[in-house]
Amino acid sequence: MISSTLILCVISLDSSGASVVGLANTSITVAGSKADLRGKIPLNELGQEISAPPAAISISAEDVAWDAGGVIKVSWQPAAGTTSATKWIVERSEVLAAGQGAGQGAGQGPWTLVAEVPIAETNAVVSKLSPDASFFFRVTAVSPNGSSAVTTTKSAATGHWNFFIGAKLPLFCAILLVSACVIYFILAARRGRPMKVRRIAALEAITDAVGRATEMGRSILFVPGIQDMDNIQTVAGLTVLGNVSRTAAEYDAAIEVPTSRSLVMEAAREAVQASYLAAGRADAYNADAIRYITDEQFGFVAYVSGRMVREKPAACFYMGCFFAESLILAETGNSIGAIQIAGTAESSQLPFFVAACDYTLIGEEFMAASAYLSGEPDQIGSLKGQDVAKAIAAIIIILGVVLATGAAIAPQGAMPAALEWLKGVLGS
Amino acid sequence: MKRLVPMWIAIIAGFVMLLSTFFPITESLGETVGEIFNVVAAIAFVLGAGSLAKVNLAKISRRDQGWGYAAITLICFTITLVVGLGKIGVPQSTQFPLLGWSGEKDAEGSIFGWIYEFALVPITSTMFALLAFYVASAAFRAFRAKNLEAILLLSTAFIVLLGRTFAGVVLTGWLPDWASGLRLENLSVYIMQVFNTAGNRAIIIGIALGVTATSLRILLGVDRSWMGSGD
Amino acid sequence: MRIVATDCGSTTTKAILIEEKDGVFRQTFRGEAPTTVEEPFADVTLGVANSVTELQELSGYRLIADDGTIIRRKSAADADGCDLYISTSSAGGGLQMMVAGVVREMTAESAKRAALGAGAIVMDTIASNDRRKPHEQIQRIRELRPDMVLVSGGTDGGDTKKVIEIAELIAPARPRPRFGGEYKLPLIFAGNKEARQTIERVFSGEGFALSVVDNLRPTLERENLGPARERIHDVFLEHVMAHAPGYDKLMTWANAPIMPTPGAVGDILQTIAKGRGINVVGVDIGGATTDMFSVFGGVFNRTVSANLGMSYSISNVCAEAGMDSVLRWVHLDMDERELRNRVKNKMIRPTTIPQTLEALVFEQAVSREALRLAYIQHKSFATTLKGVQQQRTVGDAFSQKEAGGSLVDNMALDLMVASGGVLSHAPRMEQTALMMIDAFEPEGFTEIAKDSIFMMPHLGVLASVNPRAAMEVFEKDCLVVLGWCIAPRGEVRAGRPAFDFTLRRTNEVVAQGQLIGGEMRLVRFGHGEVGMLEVRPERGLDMGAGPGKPVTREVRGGAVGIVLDARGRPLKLPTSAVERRACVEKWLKALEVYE
Amino acid sequence: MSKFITILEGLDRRWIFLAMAISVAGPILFIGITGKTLPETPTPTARAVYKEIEALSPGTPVLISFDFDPASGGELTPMATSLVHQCAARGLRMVFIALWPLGPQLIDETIKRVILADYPNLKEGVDYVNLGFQSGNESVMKVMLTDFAKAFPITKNGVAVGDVVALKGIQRVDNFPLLITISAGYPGAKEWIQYVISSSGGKIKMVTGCTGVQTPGLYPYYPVQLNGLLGAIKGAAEYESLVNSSLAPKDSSAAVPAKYLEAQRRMGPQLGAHLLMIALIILGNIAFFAQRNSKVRATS
Amino acid sequence: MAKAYTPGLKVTARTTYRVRRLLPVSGDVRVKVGDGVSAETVVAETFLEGDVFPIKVAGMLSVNPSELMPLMLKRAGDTVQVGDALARSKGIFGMMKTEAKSTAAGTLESISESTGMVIIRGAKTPVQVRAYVAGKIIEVIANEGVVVETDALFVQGIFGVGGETWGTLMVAGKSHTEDLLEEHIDASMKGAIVVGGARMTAGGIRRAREVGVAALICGGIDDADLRDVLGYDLGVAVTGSEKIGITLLVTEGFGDIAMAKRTFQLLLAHVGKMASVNGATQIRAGVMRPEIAVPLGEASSGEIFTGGATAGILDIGTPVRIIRDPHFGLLGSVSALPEQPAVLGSGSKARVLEVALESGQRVIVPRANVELVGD
Repeated sequence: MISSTLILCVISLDSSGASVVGLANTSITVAGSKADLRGKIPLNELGQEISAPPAAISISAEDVAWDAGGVIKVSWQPAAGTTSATKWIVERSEVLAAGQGAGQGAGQGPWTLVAEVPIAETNAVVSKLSPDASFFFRVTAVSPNGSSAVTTTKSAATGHWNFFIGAKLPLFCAILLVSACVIYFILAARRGRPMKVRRIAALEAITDAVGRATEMGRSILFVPGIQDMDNIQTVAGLTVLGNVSRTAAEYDAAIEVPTSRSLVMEAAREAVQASYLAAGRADAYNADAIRYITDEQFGFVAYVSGRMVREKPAACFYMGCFFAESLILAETGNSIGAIQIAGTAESSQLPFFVAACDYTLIGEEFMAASAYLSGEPDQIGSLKGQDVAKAIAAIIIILGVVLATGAAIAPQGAMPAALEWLKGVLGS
Repeated sequence: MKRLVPMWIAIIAGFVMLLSTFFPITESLGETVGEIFNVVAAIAFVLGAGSLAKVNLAKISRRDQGWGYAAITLICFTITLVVGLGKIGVPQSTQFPLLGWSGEKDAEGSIFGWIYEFALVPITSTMFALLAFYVASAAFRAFRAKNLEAILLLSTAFIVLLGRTFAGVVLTGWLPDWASGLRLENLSVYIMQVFNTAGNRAIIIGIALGVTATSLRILLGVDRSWMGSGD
Repeated sequence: MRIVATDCGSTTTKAILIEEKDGVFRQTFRGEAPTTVEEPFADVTLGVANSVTELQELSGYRLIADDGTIIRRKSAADADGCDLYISTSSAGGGLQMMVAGVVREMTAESAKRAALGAGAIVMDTIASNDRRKPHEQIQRIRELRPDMVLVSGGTDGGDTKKVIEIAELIAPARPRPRFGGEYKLPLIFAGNKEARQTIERVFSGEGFALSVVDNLRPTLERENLGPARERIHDVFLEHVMAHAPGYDKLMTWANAPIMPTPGAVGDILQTIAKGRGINVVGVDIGGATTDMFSVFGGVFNRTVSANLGMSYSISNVCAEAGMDSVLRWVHLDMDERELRNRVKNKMIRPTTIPQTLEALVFEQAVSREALRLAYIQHKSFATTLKGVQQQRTVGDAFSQKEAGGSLVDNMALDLMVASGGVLSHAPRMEQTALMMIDAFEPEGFTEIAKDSIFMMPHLGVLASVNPRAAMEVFEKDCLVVLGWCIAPRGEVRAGRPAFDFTLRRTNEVVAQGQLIGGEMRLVRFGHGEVGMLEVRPERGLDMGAGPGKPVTREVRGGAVGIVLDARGRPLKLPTSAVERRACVEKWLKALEVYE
Repeated sequence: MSKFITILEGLDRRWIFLAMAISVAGPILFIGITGKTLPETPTPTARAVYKEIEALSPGTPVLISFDFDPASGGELTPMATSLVHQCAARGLRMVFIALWPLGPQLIDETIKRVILADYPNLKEGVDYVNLGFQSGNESVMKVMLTDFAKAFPITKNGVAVGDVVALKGIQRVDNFPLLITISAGYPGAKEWIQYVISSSGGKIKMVTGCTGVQTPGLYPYYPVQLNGLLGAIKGAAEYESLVNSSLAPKDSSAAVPAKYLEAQRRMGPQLGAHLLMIALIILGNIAFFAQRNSKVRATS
Repeated sequence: MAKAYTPGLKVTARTTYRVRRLLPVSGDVRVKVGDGVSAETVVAETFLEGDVFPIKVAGMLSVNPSELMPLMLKRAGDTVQVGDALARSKGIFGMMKTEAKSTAAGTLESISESTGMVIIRGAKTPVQVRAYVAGKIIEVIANEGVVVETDALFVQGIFGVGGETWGTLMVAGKSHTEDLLEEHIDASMKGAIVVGGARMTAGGIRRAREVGVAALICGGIDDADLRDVLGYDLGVAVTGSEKIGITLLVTEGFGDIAMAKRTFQLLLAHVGKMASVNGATQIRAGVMRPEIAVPLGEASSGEIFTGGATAGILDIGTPVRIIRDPHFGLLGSVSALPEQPAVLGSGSKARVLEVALESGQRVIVPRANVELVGD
């Protein structure tokens, strides 16, 4: 059962980060120009070369709110005439007990470099400090001619940790919203609300493919991608494998699962064995048919396509995360006359699968496969919830597009303000 | 029991990871879970190697057709494993001259490095290069102007194919500057940036939501099929 | 040319006489007598002779010799006798078969198709994925008492293991044939040719008469039913018939092999479909079963809905469809409990006939449901082949159609042929037409006809000997054209226009008008009349040329005429009982169904 | 004609393979012998990469991640060469990392090819450093966000990063103003964007060179999350020509060495392959329509 | 045609009833010609071939079927028990051997080298055939069974469910028009054949099953009650194998309908005698109707009856039952047989006849809608 432990990480990694971040960034950013660099420094009237740049006029340090703690933002005001300076050096010191230290100031100890920032910037976020500890900061301007005098904060600053990371609020809300939609419909389905799912030909064709293999006396090849269990696509692929192997068990057809990760092999064995058990053919289960080949991408491909040419499986399934090997596998399968069903969320590989396979589960269809195949109301409900979330995303996109277009047409007026507001709400 | 325990491990670890993104107090827990995964994955490698050995040994034992290849596989596997772990031929590390066995496994002169450079690199490059051939045969078979969608795809393919080579420059380079947008190379960039981007974003949004819903199903214990179908 | 044809049914033997007059074949007389297969007669030829004797009496020709045989004439000049005698048979419950294949949806289905197409009743289909455990399959094989077994499985060069496995289940199960005793069970193997030797060994034991024919599915992409069907016919004659009383004699009489009745019906429909280049659906609704035939795109399919019928199985129709579904076609007020008991009484006394109008209305309502259910079964069986590799191109990216879709397409359907008691003996032709329309929901332009006296079986055999004669008689005497159904595909909106129509006879407008959604109208267009009908559907409604596109087609008149049906497809009836009853009554009035 | 079509319909794919081999080998031989390459007009995405690197002042640290392996080396090595070439010429502090196990060797090869050969004055550990491979995919990126040293505690040669001059002032990944990734799949450019760029709040810019297959998937991020993009060998060639031309004044007399022309040289075979594909598609369609017409004739 | 051939049901006070009692497969006959038998006497018995259990041994060992033979530990003809090792694999270099264990007990019948399947034949199962009616053996069909003959009161019903049974004949209720209600059944009727009057009500059936009545005989039954008893809606009238613990038999049909007076009185006359009842009904080719036979002793009636469907000739004065609405269930006699077909209310044309009902009313009905009553 080692296998099962791992899957969890996968999920959370993706659910918390990857996907939703992708969503927020790709869909909502309609336009955006980088804020022009600040710090237009007036030239020295005489144009004289200065030996060393002047020190910053003032410096302050404050805790950054809504974060994990240990982060302090240091800002300073540059003096005029720092054209020759190239960067700022920011240093920190712990707060020492009275009487200690090198005597540079009350309670200030040895200074540690914490950041170097371009001269154009006037602040630095210092992180990885011990939370709830206090520090002094100082800043020095550096030019090829030398360094300026230091400017030190008057009082120590403390980076407190907060309960919640504020910057991630929009993301958090988005997750909550999507989750709420999904959960609502799961519950609705449990209460018996009828849910209609569109037929997915690729999944209906599973029996066709397995039947073909049975009639032709050949095996079924199932490739669950080349990624490990921490990839949600692999998990989705294994849910399909569960179903395919159950059909294979019913038809009494041989199934082969080469994997490129040991963990996937273990998980696949669990899934296939459970299916054979459920189909009442536990005796026909052969663990050696699910085997680890190699982690090396093209080594794996070489094995699988070689195996295909020799054994000529009548049905090939590619369900998971694929890269360059997608076309090699699918074309080889096509040449040996197999029914091929592919599913991946790797959009770059979809065209290859579509061109060479009989059926392709495109992106979200692949993700929905497990729910579709189970036919359980709970799971179908979650699909409906997902659709509603999609509708909300679409509405926001349309809103953004309308506002951005409006703002472009009428730069003065409510539109740009509204657009800014929307951007603000959605974060970035 | 057999299903309940893993399911709860999944649910707890999943929520820890989710929360660690937003709540600093759980951050280190999240990292721990991530590390556990790496450890488990590393241990699982032993299982993989075991499977590889068992399958191939069985083949040799039975003298199955092509058992010679199984023998070659096992021999190569063993050699690579030994020279890699044993760091055979690795020169002493200059950094830590006093510590034996401290050189890099693939440092110059090592057998492992030699295998890498003269076996692995050419073989994998060859496999990758095969793509060109497969693309060609797939294009010959699948690109049929069967309906309107196919015709659109076909013409786009032509533009991009030409636009990404010098042929594009040759064919449409004569276009005056005011019509430079119609030059194949610019057209192909335009297609990639506008049409491709729009389509891809749509797919990405769908996938993202699908991933969220799938994750949620697993986190809520609604979908247990990753442990095998049936109850 | 004078042809005598008989069909030995399970209760009656029907004889017809076909004569060539002035170069044209016509059916002239018909006779009927009880079938005499069972005790006390136990000789089928007696019934045949009796029915032919009736022909003899009616026609005035001497057809039966004193020894009870049919007289053949030496030349066309002879006054007595006939030139050709042919027969079909479904006596003794017809040909009952068990079929087996590897995958239920593939070779097992092909085997079923072959058996059904040859006119058999398929008692059970054994497949490796029929969700039964091997010992349950064995149990089932032991219970059945088939006349014949057809085993298929594996493509040529494909699976041998599973097909042999199935053979190895059948062999020790030793199914006993219906006609016990010394009879060897005929077994046809039409599977992987590489498995032949082993199969021969498996069935080398006593009790089996194995014959081997070409694979039904040489590859999954191709179905080759011909050899298996022919062998079924041969075995039917050699083994099954040879054991039925009197058939040995009958076989020597006939000029063409005796065919199972449904097989002959299938043959004639295929001949018609091929000859006229059309798609045909034929139905024969009986007391116990409903046979459905279709030819779409040249592919013939037959299904037998074993428990959908109008007497023995009437209770089953009501149970399967649900009383509500039956009663939705009834415009009169009826008591449900009373009806349920009546249905059961009909089941236990199957020969009774409706005496009152109310009883007739109810029976015809049941028949609509029986036909509808049988058609659904037929549609799901008459499919394209499954397990076929799809050659995709980029154009298919968004329309990945599944294999195994139904061949039956109501829009492409050109001709519906009705036969069987409740359809052929309905007091009014309008009733037959409406039953067919309600049950089949034809789309676009569809011709409706009925088999006047159920002579399709006779013509089926005749087609194998003299196709021209069969065709001519079929067109002139067998088929009674009822008329045409004109109905758009798509949802209509009640009270809004659905389509306009204009019927012209050589430029003279016979009728024109507009149909409102939910309306039905009958345009009388008599037998022998030919006209051009133009229909212009509203947006969203399809008459065959695409949504909203007008269609003009030639129509032939018939006993009923042209039925214009603007109820939309799929057909939806109002949900409220009162509204629905009013609606149904309106339609019945419009078509003069129960005048 | 009809014979030609029958041949087309039943064309063995091995003939196609042969044609492909010829159309690729021809230009390779031609360019190999003559040394002539096709001219390139850089597209905006390639120009953006060049511009982003050029905008950095000398001594600025840049993080260069080699997320590929020798299999995709054919497509990506020329990019890696040019990118390092420009960075070295610009005098940037190069911090090399790899998230693919076979990346470090590729880094070493590139260092050898470019820095050791043409910029011998750059010192290892000061001007550039190879931190090697770290396993863990996205989790490495996440760790980098908070603590760079935790993600890469030692260099490939086993030196603790705290002692490496080149890493002075680097605490978190956002201390690098520019991130350069060379990506062949997972983990790669997409993950960098999702985990690092979007979490950095716009502090880090990123440019990437990726395989042709990935390119369409990355366009959606350009130009907001992704500041420059080199797509496949075409992108590499464009960028290469930009780098070469900008560095030309230094050694205008000498011919550009072949290693800096790899991408442009490969555009020849690419042209051959693309033209063949177009021809194949056209031929395939001729066969398709011929067959369809004959079918129509047969049925009518 | 003044006469017509019409089906009917046999209801006769005395007939010589012959019944064939046959084994499904050949076996031993336990009685000889002339033996007197009771309903329970076993007249023939045999053993059915044991069940077949296929076991995929090659699959269990993951070897090719062709390689199975040398690995087999048991041979054809060996007796095996559940859990016995059938075969053992060679393993990898002699290690990691696996065994295939039998999941069935019996005799190993065959080993297939094509499929790797081993067939185990289970023990034979005994089958016995009883006499069903008390009477005398008049014929022995070697290895197959016997013919039992008895003189009996014989009544054919129209429809029944449940199989063969026998018991003492008893009557519940007072007249043929009285519905069989719950209160009509008492504990003394356990194991008896109970005759009711008109419709058997749901309550009556329930009580009869509780008490353990062997069979219920009434005029009619409601469709809904039948469905409750069976647990499903009967689709096709092929019955006899239901396992409902009671045999139900109706003489007239479905709905509220009284038993024919004559039938009721005939049965009433023999209360207390042993009766045999078979509910099996089959309305298709080879018609079977449910039946009640009450053996009456030796005296012969002369007429011999062997079961099956009966039919007779319609003539003026023939007693008939109208079997279709609107006059369903009414009895009468044929009063006229018009030659020409008449147009019915439904609009169809059919041959008809005129029936003089018991009430004196005369009605015209299609000939198909009557059946003969009486002998």
